[in-house]
This record gives sequence, structure tokens and C-alpha cells, in this order.
Amino acid sequence: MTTALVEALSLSVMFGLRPVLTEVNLKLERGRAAVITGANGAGKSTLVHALCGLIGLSAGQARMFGQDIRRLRADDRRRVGVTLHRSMLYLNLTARENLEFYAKLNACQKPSEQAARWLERLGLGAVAEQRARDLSRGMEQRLALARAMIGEPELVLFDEPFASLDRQGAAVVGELIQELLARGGAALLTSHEPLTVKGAEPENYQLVSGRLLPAAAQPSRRTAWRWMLT
Amino acid sequence: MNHLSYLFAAYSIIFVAVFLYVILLWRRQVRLEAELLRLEDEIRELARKMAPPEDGGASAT
Amino acid sequence: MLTGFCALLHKDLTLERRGGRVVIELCVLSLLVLVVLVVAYGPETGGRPESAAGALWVALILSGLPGASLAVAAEHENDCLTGLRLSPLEPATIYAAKVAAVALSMAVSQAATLLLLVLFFNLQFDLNLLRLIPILLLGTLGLCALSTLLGTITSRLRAGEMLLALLTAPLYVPELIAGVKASAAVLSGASLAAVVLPLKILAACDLLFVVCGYLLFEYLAG
Amino acid sequence: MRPSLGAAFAAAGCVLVPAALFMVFVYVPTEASQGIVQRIFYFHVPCAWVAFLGFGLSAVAGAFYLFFAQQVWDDIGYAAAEVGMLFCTLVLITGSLWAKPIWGTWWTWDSRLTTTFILWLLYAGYLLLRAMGEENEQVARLAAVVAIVAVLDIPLIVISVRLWRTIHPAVLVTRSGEHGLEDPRMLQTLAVSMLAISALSAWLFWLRLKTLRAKSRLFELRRMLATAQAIGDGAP
Repeated sequence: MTTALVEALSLSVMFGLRPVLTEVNLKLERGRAAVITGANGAGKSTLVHALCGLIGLSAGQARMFGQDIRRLRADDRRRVGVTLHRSMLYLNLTARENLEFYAKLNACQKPSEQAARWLERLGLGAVAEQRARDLSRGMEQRLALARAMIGEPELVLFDEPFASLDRQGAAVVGELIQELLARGGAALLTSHEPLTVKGAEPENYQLVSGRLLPAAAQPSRRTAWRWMLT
Repeated sequence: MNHLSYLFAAYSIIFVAVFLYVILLWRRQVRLEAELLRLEDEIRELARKMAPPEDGGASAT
Repeated sequence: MLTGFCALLHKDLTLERRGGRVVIELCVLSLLVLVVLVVAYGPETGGRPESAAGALWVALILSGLPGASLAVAAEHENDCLTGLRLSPLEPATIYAAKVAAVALSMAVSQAATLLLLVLFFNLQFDLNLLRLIPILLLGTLGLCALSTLLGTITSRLRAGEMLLALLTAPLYVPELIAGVKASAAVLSGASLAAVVLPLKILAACDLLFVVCGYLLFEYLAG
Repeated sequence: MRPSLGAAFAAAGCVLVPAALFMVFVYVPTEASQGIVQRIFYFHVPCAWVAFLGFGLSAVAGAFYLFFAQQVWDDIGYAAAEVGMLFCTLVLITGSLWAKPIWGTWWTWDSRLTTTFILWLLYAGYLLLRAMGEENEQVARLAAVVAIVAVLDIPLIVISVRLWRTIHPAVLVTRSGEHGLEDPRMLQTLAVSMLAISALSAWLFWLRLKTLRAKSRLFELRRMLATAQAIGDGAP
């Protein structure tokens, strides 16, 4: 029970010549939530990508459930739900078909029932038969969240989950996260503005030019320089 | 059956090609090394400027 | 693993049925290639079975390459490939399903091409044509295996389609040689014995390309 | 300056290449049936050998790169493919120059020639990918995959083209299992030029690898500088 669900060990990422993440250390245990705030371009999305093993690291390690992310077994990958900036939905499939498809990929027992349940849960019942292409941005975001939740994950990584949601949608997502934490899961959320998670005491971090700091801290120039030169 | 020109053509093409390739590589190497030296100097300069080690107290990591 | 494969394939077929462009693009390109070759050959050369066999394979490769890159590019459209990589599926399963989907759309266009070939090259409609089917299927599988593997990266590059053609066509040459030989033998009514060796080569290439793709795809999907 | 492997190759080349040239033009007797053009053979064959070696090395390095993801394997693969390509081009050119007087044509779609030409095309694609694609990990991995598949493709091309007649002379290994060089001096010349071209190509490979390593190092330094600047910007 002590192993962190997700963990970053001096993780660094470079895009070409640009350092995007520098020496990020992060640890998230069961029942905990983390909120990472940062300006646009501070590296929030990159951090989520790196934690999921979607991009190569230039240094350090990303771990999930105590295993290196690149060697994560298939049935452990099922325990993770992710949303990214792009919704990863097939634009020419309907909302229902998208969910059923991802339910099948996650080897859910009854894909169509699961899909129906999550459509209902996120208030997408009315647009279930519409193509993802025709959904509004907010609806697409809800569908993307449903897509991430359909495998009943223990760990969720949501990149800007509230970005285009209305108040009602945000409330639903808040509830989802609360339930997840209550049953011993963990959630990592990014946001460009500080946010609160109902019923949870999230760990607050900020990303400044690719370095992860406690939300209150101010980065020290000298320490950073010394790191660079060693 | 004297095809000396073909023979000479073959051998000169081989050596001209190799020679041109070497010239190309050599020029590229010279350019790269100049750039490398410049960058190394720049980094050393930066290191010298930032050298005074004094713990600011706040942790950056 | 099988459920994942079926889900992927089902998804691709649904997408294709719903205004996908791959099959149509493939058919139109094949038609164009056949017309161009018939005109270029002229009546005399065009009458020979070798010409028909050559035209068939030129149509296959020239329509297959853009078709495959279109199919692979569809997976990049809304970062869907990332979604697949995040799922519990093995990369090899994703690859297998994609190859199967591309091969299916190519098989449909191939049926149309065969029909047009008979019309354009004044061939006989008879059971002999059925013998072309296994040859074409083997050739299609090889092309799909190669172009799906290489297309995964080239479809993200600037000159992607050209690079895909440049890389795939030479690799495909052994299949092309064997395929044209076998098809010409079938069309000229030669005995089965003449087809055995080319078929073996086709099968060997397919095996090689599929195994390579199966093993190497995970390095390219990343 | 400390002695390096590259310098050793260069020195060996400096000795062996003139020696080989001397043997080709002065020492070795003229072959009876083909006349003087046959002397092209003494460099043609080593070039082919070196080209195959380069492509093989490129594939092996590609596999290592995919497996270990270390930049040095990518550089080795690229350098080997480029040197292999240079010598493959020379094989085609010298072959053509030999074929014109002997066969009366520059080029024929003979099995051996076709195979070599396809090999050339494969690596032309590889180098174009390197030149046209961006210089990133993805392109490097794709190049590695292409190199691996290309090498595996070669035996298949050889088999499939065997179906055609070949008129290319089999000098080194003939049907009876012997080599077809009647005079021992011919074999000596071939051996020396084999060594000479090998040393020359090893030197070229080493030079190319050096530029690629320098480029990688340059990239690393630029990265370091960019990191430094980013940290400078980020600090208050």
C-alpha cells in the first residue's frame, strides 16, 4: 500500500534544444490528489505526457504502480485513465460508439452497458448518437472524461479537465474525483488557475519554466544555476 | 581490344569521388569544430560568471 | 488481445462505411493507372498478358501507397493513436489490426481493378482469373505490412507521402517481381507449376514484412 | 597528438592504396580474354564488398539503436550507410565502365546488377529520409527500421532475381568451387586492393562518424546552453 501510484524521479524532458521539464520530482499515493498549476507553456501537458510514457525522457524516470512506465504491464495500464489536450476521440464515430470502442479496448465486461452508464453519468444522454465531430467543445470534453473513466481506473491524470466545462460539468467531474479518492484512487490534475477539489485536501504545486515547485515557493536563481553547471 | 580509356575512367572516378567526399567531410568537420569551441567557451564563460557558490536558502527542486 | 483486435477492426470498418475515403481513393487511383497504361502501351503491346499483369501490379502499388498513408494518417487526426497507446493494447495488436483494415480496403479496390483489367485488356472472363486472387492477396498483405509500418512515422513528416513511396517501393521489389511473374503466368494460361516459386517468394516476403512490422512497430508508434 | 584509430586507417590507406594501384597497373598480367579492362575488377570487387559491409553495419547499428536508444548507434548507422552508399555508387559506375566494352552495353537488367541497383535505391531512400526528414528521434528510429528491413530484403531480392539469367561473371567462386583467376599474381593483386579499399573505407567511415559525433556533441552543448538560459529566464 505504500507504493506511490504515480511517481516522477528527477524527470527531465527536452524538445530539441528547449528544456521543457527540469528535474521534476513528484509522488502521489493512494487517496491523494495533486493539482499542478502553471502558465501556458510552463510544461503541464508535457508533464502529463511524460508521466504516461508518451514521450521520451532526457533524464530521470517516471513510474506507475512502482514500475517503470515503459515496462508497465497491460493489466496495469488498464488501471490508468488519462485525458490530454486533444480528446483522442474518433470524430466520425458517435459518442456512444467511441465509448463502446474504448470500453472494449479496456476489456470491460459489458461494453454497451458501461458506455450507456457513463454517457448518463456525464450528462451526454441527449447527444449519444451524435458524431464526436458535431459535439460542442464542452460536450467533447465531457466525452473525453468519460473515455478516461470507462475502465474504472485507480489513477487518473487529467490535463486541464475543467478547461471548457460549464459549472454543472465541473461539478460532475468534481464528484468523480471525490469518489475516486474515496475508494483509494489518486488523481493528478493540471490547471492554469488554482482550483479546489471538493472533499479532498490536494497537494498544490506550480510549474515554473519546467520546474515543479510547491505552490508557495519562489525559485532560487543560484541553486538552479549550480545545478546546470554540475 | 584496347580500352584503356575505360580503365582510366573507372580508376579516376573512384579516386575523384573519394577525394571529393573527404573534402566535404573535412570542411564539415572544420565548421563543426569551430562551432563546438565557440559553444564550449560560452559555457565556460557562463560557468565562471555564475560560479560564486552561495546557498540562497530556497530550494529549487 | 483478440477482443482488442476485433474492436479496432470493427472501428475502422465503421469509419470507412461512414464516409471514409480510403476505398474510393484506391479505386479511383487504380482506374487512372489502368487507363494511363492502356493508352501508353497502345493496342499492340497492350494485348499481351504480360502487359496486363504489369498494369495490375502497377495499379496495386501506386494506389496502395497513398491509400495506406491515408489510412494511417486517419489515426493521427485527433491524436487517436495516442489514445490507443494509452490503452492496454500491445503495440503489435494495434499494428495487426491496422494492417488488416488497410488490406481489407485494398482487397475491395483490387476486385474492382481486376474487373476493369479484364475489360481494358480484352481478357477472358473465366475461372482462370480466380487463380489471380491468392497472388493478389499475398501481394496486398505484403504492401500493407510495409506501408503501415513505415507510414506510422512518415505520415507525420512534411514530405511524408513521397518519403513513404521512396522507402516502400524498393523494399517491395521482390514481391513485385514475383507477383508480376505469377500473374503473367496465370493470365497466359500456363500450368500451375510456373506459379509455385513466385508464390513461395510472395509468401516469404509477406512473412518477413509482417514479422518485422510486428517486432518493430512499437519503436515507431512512440 | 595521440595516435587514433582513424590515423591508423589513414596510414594503412596511404601505404596500401598506392601499392594496390602499382600492382593493378604494373605488376599483374593482363587477362587474356577481356584484355586491359579486366583490371577494373581489382577495385570493383573490393568496393562491392565494402558497400555490403557498410549496409550490414548500418542494419546492426540500427537494431542496437532501437534497443539501447543511444545516440552513438544512430551515428554509426548513418555513417556506415553513407560510406556504403558511396562505394555502392562506385560499384555501379565501375561495373558500367567494364560492361560497355565487354558486353557492349552500359547496363542490363541482369540479376546481379538488378540486386545491386535495388540495394542502392533502398539506401538512397534511407539517405533521403535522413536529409529530408527532421533530425529527431522518430526519424532516427524510422531510419533504423528501414536499414534493418532493407538488409533482410537483400536475400529475397537475390532469390527472386535468380529466376532470370545472369551473365555477370562469377570469378571468385565458380561452379567448380575454385576461383577463376588463372595467374597467382591476380589473386595477390586482388587481396592487396581488398585490404586497400577496406582501409580507405574504414578511414572514411571514421571521418564521417567523427563529424556526426561532433554534431551530436554540438547538439548537447546547445541543449545545455538553452537549459542555462531557460533557468536564467525562469528565475526571479
